[in-house]
Amino acid sequence: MQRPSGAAAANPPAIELKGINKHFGPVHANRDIDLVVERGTVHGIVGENGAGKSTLMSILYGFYTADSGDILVNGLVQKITDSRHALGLGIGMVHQHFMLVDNFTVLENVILGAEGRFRIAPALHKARAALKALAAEYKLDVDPDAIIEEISVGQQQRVEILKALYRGADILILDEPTGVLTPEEADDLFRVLRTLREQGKTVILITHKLREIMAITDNVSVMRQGAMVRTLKTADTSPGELAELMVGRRVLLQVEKQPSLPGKPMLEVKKLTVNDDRKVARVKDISLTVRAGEIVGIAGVAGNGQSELLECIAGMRDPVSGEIRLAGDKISLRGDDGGRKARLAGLAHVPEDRQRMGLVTSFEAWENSILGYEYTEQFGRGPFLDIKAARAHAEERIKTFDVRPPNPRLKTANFSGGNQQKIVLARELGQDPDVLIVGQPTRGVDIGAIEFIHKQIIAMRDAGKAILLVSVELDEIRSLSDRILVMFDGRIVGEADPAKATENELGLMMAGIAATGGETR
Amino acid sequence: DPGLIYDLGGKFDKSFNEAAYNGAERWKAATGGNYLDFEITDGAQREQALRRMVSQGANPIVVMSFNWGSVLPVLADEYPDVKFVVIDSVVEKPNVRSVVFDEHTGSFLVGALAALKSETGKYGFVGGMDVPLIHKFYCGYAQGVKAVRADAEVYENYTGTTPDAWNNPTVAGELAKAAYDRGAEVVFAAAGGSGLGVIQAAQDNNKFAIGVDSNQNHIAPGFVLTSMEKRVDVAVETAFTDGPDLETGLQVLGLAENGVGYSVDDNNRSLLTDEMIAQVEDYKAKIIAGEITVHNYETDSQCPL
Amino acid sequence: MGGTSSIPRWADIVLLPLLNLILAFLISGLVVLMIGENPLMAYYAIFYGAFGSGDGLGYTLYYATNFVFTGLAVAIAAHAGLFNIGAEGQAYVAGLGAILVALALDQTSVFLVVPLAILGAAAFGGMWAAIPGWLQAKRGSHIVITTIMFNFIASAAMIYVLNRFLKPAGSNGLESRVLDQTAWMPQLRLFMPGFGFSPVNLSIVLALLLLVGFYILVWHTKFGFALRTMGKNPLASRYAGMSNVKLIVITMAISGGLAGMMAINQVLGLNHRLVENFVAGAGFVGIAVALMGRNHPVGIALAALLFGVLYQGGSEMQFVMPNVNKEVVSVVQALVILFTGAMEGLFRPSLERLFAGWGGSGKAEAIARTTAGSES
Amino acid sequence: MDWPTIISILAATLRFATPLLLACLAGLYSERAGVFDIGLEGKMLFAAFFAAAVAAVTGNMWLGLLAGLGASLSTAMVQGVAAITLKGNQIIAGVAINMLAVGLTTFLGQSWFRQGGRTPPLPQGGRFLPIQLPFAAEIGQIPYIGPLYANVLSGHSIFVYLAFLAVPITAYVLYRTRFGLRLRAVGENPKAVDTAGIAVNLMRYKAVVVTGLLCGLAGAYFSIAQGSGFGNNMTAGKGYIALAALIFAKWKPYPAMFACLLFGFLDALQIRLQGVAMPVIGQVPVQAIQALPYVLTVILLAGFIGKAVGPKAGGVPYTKER
Ligand SMILES: Nc1ncnc2c1ncn2[C@@H]1O[C@H](COP(=O)(O)OP(=O)(O)OP(=O)(O)O)[C@@H](O)[C@H]1O
Ligand SMILES: Nc1ncnc2c1ncn2[C@@H]1O[C@H](COP(=O)(O)OP(=O)(O)OP(=O)(O)O)[C@@H](O)[C@H]1O
Ligand SMILES: [Mg+2]
Ligand SMILES: [Mg+2]
Repeated sequence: MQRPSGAAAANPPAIELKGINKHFGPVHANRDIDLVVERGTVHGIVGENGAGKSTLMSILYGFYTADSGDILVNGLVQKITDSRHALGLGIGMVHQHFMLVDNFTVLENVILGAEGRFRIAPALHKARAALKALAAEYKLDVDPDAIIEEISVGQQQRVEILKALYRGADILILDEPTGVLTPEEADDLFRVLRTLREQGKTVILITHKLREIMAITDNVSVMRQGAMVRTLKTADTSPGELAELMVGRRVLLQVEKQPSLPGKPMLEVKKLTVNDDRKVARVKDISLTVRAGEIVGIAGVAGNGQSELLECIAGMRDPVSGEIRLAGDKISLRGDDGGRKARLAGLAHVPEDRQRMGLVTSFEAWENSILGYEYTEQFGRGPFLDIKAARAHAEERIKTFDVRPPNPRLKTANFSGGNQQKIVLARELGQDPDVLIVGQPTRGVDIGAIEFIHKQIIAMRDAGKAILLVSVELDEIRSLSDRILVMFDGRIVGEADPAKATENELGLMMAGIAATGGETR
Repeated sequence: DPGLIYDLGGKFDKSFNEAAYNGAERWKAATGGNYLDFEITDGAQREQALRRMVSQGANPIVVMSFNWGSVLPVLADEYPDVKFVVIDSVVEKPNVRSVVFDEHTGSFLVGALAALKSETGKYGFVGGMDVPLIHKFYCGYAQGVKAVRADAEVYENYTGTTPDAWNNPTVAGELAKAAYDRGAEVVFAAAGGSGLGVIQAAQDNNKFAIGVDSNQNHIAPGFVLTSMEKRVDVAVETAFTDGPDLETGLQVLGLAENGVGYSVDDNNRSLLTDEMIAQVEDYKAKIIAGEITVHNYETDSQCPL
Repeated sequence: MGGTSSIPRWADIVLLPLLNLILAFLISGLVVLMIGENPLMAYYAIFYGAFGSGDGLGYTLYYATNFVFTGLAVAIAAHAGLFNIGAEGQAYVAGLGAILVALALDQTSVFLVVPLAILGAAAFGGMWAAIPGWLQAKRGSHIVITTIMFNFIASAAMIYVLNRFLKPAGSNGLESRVLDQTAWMPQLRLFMPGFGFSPVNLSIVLALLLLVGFYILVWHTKFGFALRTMGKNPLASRYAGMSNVKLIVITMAISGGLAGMMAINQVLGLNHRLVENFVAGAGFVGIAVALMGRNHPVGIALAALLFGVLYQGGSEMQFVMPNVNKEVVSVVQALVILFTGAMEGLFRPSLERLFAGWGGSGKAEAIARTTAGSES
Repeated sequence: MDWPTIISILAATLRFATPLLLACLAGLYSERAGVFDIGLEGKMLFAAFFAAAVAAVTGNMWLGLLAGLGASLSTAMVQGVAAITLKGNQIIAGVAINMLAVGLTTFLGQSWFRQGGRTPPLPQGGRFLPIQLPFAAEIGQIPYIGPLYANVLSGHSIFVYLAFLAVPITAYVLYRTRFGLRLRAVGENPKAVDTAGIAVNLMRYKAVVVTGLLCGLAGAYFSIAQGSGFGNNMTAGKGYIALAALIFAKWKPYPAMFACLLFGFLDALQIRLQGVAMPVIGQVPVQAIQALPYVLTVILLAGFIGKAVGPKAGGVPYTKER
């Protein structure tokens, strides 16, 4: 855990990577990457989806091993063969997708891999004490006996950080940590990171949000298509420049749109109450209206019932009570074929989690481009499937939405996150629905794709569609919505005008008036 | 040379098929002759195997079990100059000898012996599967028991419903144990390979089992009261000895012909008193003489008790 | 299985199974050696027995017919992500459906009996599979377990029915009465004497039709699309509004119906009556067939043929080599399943290296992948 | 039903439950580690055969047991290689193992002993005999409770006591030790375990070893304790019932014990009910009674436990490269 004293005198960089290469089968994920991270700094890394950020960090953390290249930690060359080794060198990592065991307690997760002897009781004891201390030091408190799957994402992330600190990490890697956090939670996190920096620890931060880069990093490195484009002092650069370096062209960081001209109510939700799978009420007696030609954004901390609300309106979840009206008339979406009923009623749904719901990743692109609409006559008469028609349709969709690569026969898993999202959008917008409900349209998607997707959504609105948007990205909500509803603990706790409302006004609402910080869910 | 086709369950089922095998081997030992044999593994092979035998010039050909009802008649017509012997079923063709056994009378005798040996008035029966032939055993056994003790109770059990039933000593053993726990001291096993479990149970619980088909007294001397012998071996041996010009038609092997009977040897002699044997011999004589008629389940699929 | 491999499709579908098959046979060869017999002789006996004569070929095809039916049954369920271990029991119960129709109508005409018997078998088999399907869909009870239980229940129920209702009084076999000629499935030897006395019958035509039908159903209908969607990602099919409950129940019904066709080949084609345990393991062989056939009709046809060969050739081998007893065949089968089904990873890496060496295939994906990396 | 009958049913319940419990716990280890195992049946059968074969030849039960454990263990290893290293389909591996076991045991038995695959009955000392607990005879005299001790608790072979001892041990190992913690973690989220610096596949192999050993005990019980000698396919589907019990118990130790006791009881009951006239219905066809355990299993699975969600990573081989 302690770094070699000799090296300490010379004060070498905490991390130095030289000519790192990594292939995944045909994919060249990292191309001779050089990177220097000074001790006691927060170092940002940005890049498009699939640029190779996570891979590079996973190599540094010993999760993957590089095909070639050297890793120097505190000035000494290290062959990092596995994560245990990395931990030994004081490197800790918080992964893009949390590495927690859902049905374990916080404590059990913290000691996993550092249990000591045969019995785990002593380790649990030690960890409990340690967590107390850490909580005091960094204001990172979580209930050590809580089951992971029962605490909020923000808390889960704290557990990840605690895991690293408990193992005495003094180089901390965070891969897209803020993707799922509220502003408060994000601020909390940054506060912790600053404390760490003051203590001379080193932090590497991966994010798609340039605002965060500017806010907290000392240096920032830009990656594109597996290669390291450049490393700059944050002070000497601007979001615009970074964006351009990432994508290779100018990008508009702010969508411009005309004020909306709302028409008649298209989607009306009345006194809707919805349970989750555990039969716990997650949506409590909600009513809302979306008019033709307007985008209504629902802001809120993940896990406050937005998912259940969306799924219910999309017919994937039966409501306990309440009703849903489309274009004025009441519709029932009950039964496990509610999704089809909804589509028949002219309602399209871009799900929150494309990989888990919106796509069959092992299908070819064309198959996914008809998913949910395969029963329509346009894809074959009667019971038969007209594959030609379907592929032609896919061709066209892929063109209009500029999906890369434009190959309907390619396995969907082989498209990057952003392009997978485009396939879903292309499909749902393509059927020219009256109502569109969209969940997390740009989660984990890079700015290049974000720009495009936002344009499409605005275009739908201008075409007079009613759009209900759910996102945990406040920026997104604010830049897209014509009206903002804030959801907390299954209820609409407030409405705001995106033009006027400030970030922390919204933030407070999202945290629930009575709530403290981002803890409540 | 003669040929022999074993039925499902295989050559070494410790009972029916194995008895046939022993008969053939005895003939082989006696005459030094050679014979063809084959174990079928599923119904589809019957016709195939039989034709194979014919084409290899086997004659006469002995086939086992009641499952030949549909195949044999056809082939018998096709090969008029080959002689066939079917055991445990009746096929009326000029070139077929059908051998059936009076399992019911043999079972009657062991039933009587059981009742004479044990006074508890409770007796066990473990069959392999709930099929007509096994009912024939049960029905005769029960009649024998009741002939001695009219008020006696006979526990009728079956090992299973899949082919495993003929090869599941574990369950058969537990069934026997259950009978013993319920007060029975003797359990008659008509369950092929499963029967071994019954004999084992008798040994473990220091009670008695009755073997079946071939003489099983030796398996656990002192615990096998007797065995209801069904001399399939004799039938096969005589068929082989009679050779290609054996006379055909129905052959019913009963007590008189020693086709069935109860076995007494020095493995179990000590378990039986002279009175018991005398008593059973008396029944035997009466049955042969027709003074006692033992009902045959097969005639009407009924068992009047 | 498999995962994203970078070897050409033909190698994946033909070469890999072939290599594994060869390995399986090599090891079985060792087993034969163990009892001091010559493996090559055994292989020859199997091959000659299976193809050497009209009868042999007929038997091979007759067995293959059974396995096509049960193989398709397992495969259709597999496409829906359901593992149907119950084909055995489903075929058994289907036999009841077939025989009831046949017994009732065997005085009429073959053109009436056979079609209705097929429907009867499909109905009974389908029902026997649909129940576990429903339990899975509605109550979430593990279909693997339920279908196994239903196999046991089926055999108990069938014994009961045979004993109490179908067995003619006074007969001593556990079987129904023999059907009248008119209810027999016409055997091929009537048209092609070449098949000698072998029991291969028109059921094989039914099998071929169903193979084609299977292909169309799975890849060219909307139902098939839904089926595959649920199989790959049940959440996606729910999102798409395809009723998973309906899908599961219907798929299982179809699966059971397919298994049921095996009863036609047995009851109307071979025994001409209902015999205790006439399925004799064909249902389980179906699992192997489906696995080896990669759940694709062509593969299933080939795999079914392979097992047909093993069965027929195996029994011939017993004539030629009396010491090689019947179990050898089932050992070979098990090894074939093990190596082709569960150990396909054995040669994959080396093959991948091989093909990567040739450059060849992987490229297309490579380009795709890297371009996919960057949007703009 | 009178008291003695109940006593003997209870005793039979323990005898039937024992192999189920051992197999069920065996399954618990590998499935908690994320390796599905339909092959319990096959491993038991191999163990049963080799245990009996060696015991029959050497007349030494301990050698028999050793052979049984070895056979089951090596089978488990084959399965492990297929499922873990080669990342093959775990269910297929299991199915194949089961078929192989049925064929190979009979085949070897036949070529070694020429008794149609059976082994000869075991000679003296080749078989584990029932153990009488202290004062069984004396306490047995006490009315009612006495027989419970003397005839139900006492008088079983060592395997029975081992099986029930294995339950608290398993619970302890699973929830109180490092091994258990990692085992459960590896079955839920192997990636998390990997990033914590623990070798996932090694963990899974360890689990599979335990599974092999427990299946070995279960198999040996059939042929050299409960029975005396091997009979073809003598496990007769018990491996599948054990699997049902495992799912029924939601992959947890104590519930597993109760599930196995339940299934054991159903078997014992089945055997006692044959030929007995039912109170209301009167004589029930024997097949109905024989099918009872399976029917009830279905009903229980459907009625009570509802959706049983196993370890999340179950059935999925672990790969870093997606
Ligand atoms: N385990 C893997 N197997 C195969 N390909 C992989 C694997 N991990 C990453 N890749 C590919 O390598 C490239 C880099 O992936 P990586 O996750 O490092 O990108 P990223 O910058 O983290 O993207 P994102 O911003 O979406 O997280 C991508 O093309 C990705 O598809
Ligand atoms: N501390 C413990 N000591 C012994 N046994 C335990 C302990 N905790 C749980 N068990 C066993 O597990 C069963 C359920 O406990 P628990 O839910 O904690 O297990 P689990 O590992 O959390 O299961 P899962 O991870 O699937 O939720 C109990 O009935 C008991 O058999
Ligand atoms: Mg990443
Ligand atoms: Mg991302």
